[in-house]
Amino acid sequence: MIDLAISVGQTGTPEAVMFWILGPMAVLSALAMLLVKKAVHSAILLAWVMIILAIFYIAQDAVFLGIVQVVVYTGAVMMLFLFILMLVGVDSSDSLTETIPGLRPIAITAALGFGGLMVSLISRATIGREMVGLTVANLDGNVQSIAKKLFSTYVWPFEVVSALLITAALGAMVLAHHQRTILRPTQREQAINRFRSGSLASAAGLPGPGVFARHNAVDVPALLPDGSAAPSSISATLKARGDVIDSRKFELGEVDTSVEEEK
Amino acid sequence: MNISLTLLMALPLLGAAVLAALPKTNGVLAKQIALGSTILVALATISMAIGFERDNVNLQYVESHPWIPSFGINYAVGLDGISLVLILMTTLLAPIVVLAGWNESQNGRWSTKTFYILILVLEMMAIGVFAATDVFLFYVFFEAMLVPVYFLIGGYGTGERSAAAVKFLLYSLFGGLLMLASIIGLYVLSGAQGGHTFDTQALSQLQMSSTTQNLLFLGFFIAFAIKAPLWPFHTWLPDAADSATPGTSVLLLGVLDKVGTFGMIRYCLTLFPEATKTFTPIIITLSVISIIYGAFLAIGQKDIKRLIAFTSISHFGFITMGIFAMTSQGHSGATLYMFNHGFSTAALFLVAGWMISRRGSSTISDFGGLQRVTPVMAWAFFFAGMSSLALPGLSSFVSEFLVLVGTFTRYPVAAVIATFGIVLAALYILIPVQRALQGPTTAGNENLPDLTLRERVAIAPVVVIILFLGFYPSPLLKVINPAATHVISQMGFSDPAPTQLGGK
Amino acid sequence: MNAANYLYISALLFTIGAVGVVVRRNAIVVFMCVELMLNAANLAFVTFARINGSIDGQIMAFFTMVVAACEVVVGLAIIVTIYRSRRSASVDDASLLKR
Amino acid sequence: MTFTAPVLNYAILSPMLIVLAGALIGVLVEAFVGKALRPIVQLILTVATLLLALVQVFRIRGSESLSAAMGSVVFDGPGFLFQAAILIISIISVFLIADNENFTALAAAIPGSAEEQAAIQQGNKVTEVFPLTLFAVAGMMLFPVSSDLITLFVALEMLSLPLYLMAGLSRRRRLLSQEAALKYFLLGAFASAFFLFGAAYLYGYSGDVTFSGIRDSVVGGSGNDIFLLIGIAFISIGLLFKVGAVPFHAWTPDVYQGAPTAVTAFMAAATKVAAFGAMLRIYYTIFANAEWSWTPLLSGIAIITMLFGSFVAIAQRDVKRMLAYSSIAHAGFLLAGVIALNKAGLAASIFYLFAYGVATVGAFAVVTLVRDSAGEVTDLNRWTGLGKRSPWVASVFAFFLLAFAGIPLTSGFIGKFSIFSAAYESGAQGVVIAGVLSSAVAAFFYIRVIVLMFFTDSHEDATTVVIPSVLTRITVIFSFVITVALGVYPAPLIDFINKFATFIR
Repeated sequence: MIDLAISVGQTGTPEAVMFWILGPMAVLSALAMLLVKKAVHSAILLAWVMIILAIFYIAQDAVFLGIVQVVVYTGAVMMLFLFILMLVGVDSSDSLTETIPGLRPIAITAALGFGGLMVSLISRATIGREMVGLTVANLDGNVQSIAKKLFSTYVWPFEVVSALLITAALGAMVLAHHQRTILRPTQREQAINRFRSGSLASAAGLPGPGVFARHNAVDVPALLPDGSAAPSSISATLKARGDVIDSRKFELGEVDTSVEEEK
Repeated sequence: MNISLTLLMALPLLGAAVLAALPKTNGVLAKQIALGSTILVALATISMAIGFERDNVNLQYVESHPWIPSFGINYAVGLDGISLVLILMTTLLAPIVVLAGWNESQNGRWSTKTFYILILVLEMMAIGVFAATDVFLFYVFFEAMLVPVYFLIGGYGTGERSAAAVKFLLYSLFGGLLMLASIIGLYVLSGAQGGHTFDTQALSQLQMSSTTQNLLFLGFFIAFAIKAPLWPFHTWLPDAADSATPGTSVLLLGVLDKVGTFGMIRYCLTLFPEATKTFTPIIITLSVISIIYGAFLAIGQKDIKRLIAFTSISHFGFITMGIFAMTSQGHSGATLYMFNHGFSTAALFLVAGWMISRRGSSTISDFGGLQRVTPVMAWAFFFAGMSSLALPGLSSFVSEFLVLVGTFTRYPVAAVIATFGIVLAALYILIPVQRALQGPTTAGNENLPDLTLRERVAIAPVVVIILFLGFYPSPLLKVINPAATHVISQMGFSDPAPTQLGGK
Repeated sequence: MNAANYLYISALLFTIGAVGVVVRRNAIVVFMCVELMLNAANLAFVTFARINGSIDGQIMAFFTMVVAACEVVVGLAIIVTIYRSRRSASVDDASLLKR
Repeated sequence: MTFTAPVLNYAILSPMLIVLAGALIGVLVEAFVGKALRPIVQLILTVATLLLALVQVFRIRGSESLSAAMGSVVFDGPGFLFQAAILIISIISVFLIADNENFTALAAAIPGSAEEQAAIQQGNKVTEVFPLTLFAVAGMMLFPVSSDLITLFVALEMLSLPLYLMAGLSRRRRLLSQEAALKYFLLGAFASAFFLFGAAYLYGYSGDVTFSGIRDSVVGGSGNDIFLLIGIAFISIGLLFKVGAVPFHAWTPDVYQGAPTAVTAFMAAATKVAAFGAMLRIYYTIFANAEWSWTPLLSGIAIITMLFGSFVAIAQRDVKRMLAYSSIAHAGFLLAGVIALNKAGLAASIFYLFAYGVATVGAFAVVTLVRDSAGEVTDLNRWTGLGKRSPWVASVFAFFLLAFAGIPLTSGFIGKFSIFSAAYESGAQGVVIAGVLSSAVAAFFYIRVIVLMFFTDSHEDATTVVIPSVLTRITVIFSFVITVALGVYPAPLIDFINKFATFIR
């Protein structure tokens, strides 16, 4: 690499090779994350950046962090993101909110300014001391030395973080927990209702998708004993998205099996 | 420690508290209580004036308590001749205003008692602003006074009252904030030179570079010039005087605006003598412009209230000129002028107010031949007009003469030009007096009632004071002169030799 | 290779994240960009920990991860709430709050 | 491997521990106390907790410790004052928060749904706001006494997360409220990323995350100035976001407007104390010797913030937005205290924070009182003639506005005077001039509201004012009394602050 004036210490060749392969990859993935249209793709690219970072951590003697990065960040946090994306709708690339009015020019200027700062950092900065490395600090092992500090020097913030976790849990509860305002009918009541509400046709349990049909995919409605399609055998989401396949496609006879929209 | 000044300030506040406890419905009782308290305050002030040692140039009735010690702020009050005269004017005017404007609060947005609470609070703050010897305390009263006046104009005025009130408040606040910057400057300087203080005496000993002094001076001066009001900072006054009730106008022009000229003497001159000398030529010029400009605009006015407002701008030009002439005559004259102007403006505004409320119009041309219909009111208006144009034998003549003489010794050209102001004054007073009073009674004026007993009682003391001081001003001058000479000598000026006066 | 190169990666990622917050409109993507910024800061911490030879930076990065996890919970809860309200109330995507 | 057990000075940590314990009990109350009893139990619990913490803070005043929690917490005079101010403001705000008209009946219900209607009819309450408030208070108390970057960051998040949540719980106009929560959250997270990045560079610069370590590096000048600059810049951005200084103010008006007014009051007042507290500590202790690097920039930001806040406020037609812009202007005034970098500046800032905080809570409390059948009315046009219909409410609000404008005999004036004189003393005359000018501009829109309330005749669709509930009344009266008292006789508080206003390092 061309001489970057900072001298904070050199690393071994294997690490350099690793860096020059993964580093550009991380930046490109991040850029792609910015540019791709679908949120899910962004999420997957972000997960990929995070995995690269985990490798970087391990390469820099932060084994524990590397593992945590994979387990917590990539494993839990990103999965949560994906989960929410699924919940909200995979192809939601529309805006849920106006981003900050008037901040766009400011932020782009700031980004450019930051680029300028980086240039000056590259050309002029010296840390003023040699890279120390973590050999001494990690003498007892990385996890051990982290634990040692975490449970002595940083025990107070560590305890306080627990309050943060409770806050998060409480907050999620407040926003998502439905206190029952209307009593949900019990199974017994439901059964009674079914029998009392006119036709006995609905008295029996409804068939699952594919029952009596020529196809057992979830998007093909079941057929009732009389040959008509059972609307309730298809998920409402599929119906809303118009992804229901007409069972007639798989029908041999002339029975009309088109699905009636419930609404 | 003498607590008479504090007691004097507590009196109107007490009256206000009693009023606040009253039920809303009993308007008459509220008026009576207000009148009673203001008369009490006036009597108390008179007794203090009697006890005042005239030849003692030091502050009297001094009282000082630490208020915010860590900033060096004290609750410090005291009187010299100048502040005594102004407080006397304030407390004498207050009962007159209450009595004269007995029904002024009728058209208000709020109840009668609120009106009088505001008046009493204003009176208390006016006493405080003249008595304060701590710059911070002065500033607090100076700014806080705006609030009751603001509500008096906006709540009980006529016409575009809220716009006028806002204009008044914003102008004054802007000036006040400039002054605040200067006060902060003084505070920091005093901190650098032996401890934070706001004591006027101590502050006048501060060393500062001429640039600093000029800037701080300007901060104070602009605030006072807006208040006074001096051309070109006067534009709020006609609107405010136009919209306010006559009583409020009297307090506004007679008392509140005096804070500006008083502040010039007390703070601009004593705290920044060097800067004063630097800016004097400019200020004298502005004063002369005010005199002539105010007079010319007064001549052109069709509205009687606006006319009086413009005459005041002219009068304030005289006062400022007297102050910055830096002669003891000029100073004494200016102080006396402040006192007299209070009463002559009061007379004008009150009589004009009665005329307007009877006729239902404030346009001069609507009046005519009042002499026949309402002789007492006509005479009162005439008298007030004469007082305003400084007819010899009336009090304002003495002060105007003193100011002109005092200015002439140092700035002859300014004094000569200002003299034209007197000629113009004759015009702006005599034209409306002639139109309104003389000639045949015009339509709409035939059945106007004359002054009631209450109104006569209210105007009588004003007439007496104006006449008495016109012939015999020395009781006041004896109080004012030592103080005025003291200020001048403190600044390192001495009066030009009398021979010069004769020589020119 | 120079160990400071990690810092450039970190700065680049941070800048990309910051730009993303501003230019993207989807709240979830914006939030992911914020996560990218946090990760960039973490990389800087880990690198500095190595340069300075002290473990504190790693601990800070660890705390960041925990805190970020809490933040994700709260943030996603808010986003889901909004999503549900909007969908059902079928309000335009246009902002209700004035600009 | 040896492990030394940590030593915690529980006496000094006790106020925070009390608040945290109260919050935890509050969570348990949610689980075990019946629905009907919950609001009152939570209110009593919260107020008792805060009072107890306040008493405890006062009991430990005067004690100083750098090692209360293994160097994570520094307790000193200013720390005591910040914590006390936060607690007092919180106590005043809690009564407002407890007023049941402010929060949604069921946060999970879709706005306008039958489920929400049922929840309202059953009188449900989101009593979780009480423990959330307590968590936020604990975070706020920790923020200005943190003495390493880790604790500072954790505290920052701890005070922010509950507020993000609470911002979305408005009873009326819930979509607006939820949007405010989202905006607040996204920008807050954005700001904390900046903060964290700055922290990383400070760590890189000094090799230490403790304030004392960083300070030693700054004083010794060992290390790379560019790293220090990046660190200061990014940490500052994070903090300026929190206080709502221009150009990092974009969230303020929207969040102030959208959040439930009670939360806005609490957030506007208490967060400012906490954020400026931390800011003052950071700038006065660790960055003091690198003054050259940040004073010019911060002065510029202060000037822009004052002027921008004042000018934009003029154009606002919504009272909450107007107060939001006014709070931006006040953040500018407070920055003048940070720039002053002297003892007077510190004392003045603390006084200003407290005075402004109390007045803010009071003003927003009044805003909650002005209602019509659909809830709060924040459109200024509909405040016309309020002085006629509800003279007391209007007068009190006018008084708070005068306090914001800094008219003498209100606490705002003393605050403005002291902070400007401190800035002037340190040679920042430009900031003082800008401050004075923007005060003049600001006076304009405060007075405009007074004109609307008192001098304008009311329209047909006159706003009605409900009789203030006892709880809101407590908030208003407390704030009013404090604002008057601090305006007329501030000496005791100023002396008290002066006695304690010295950072230990």
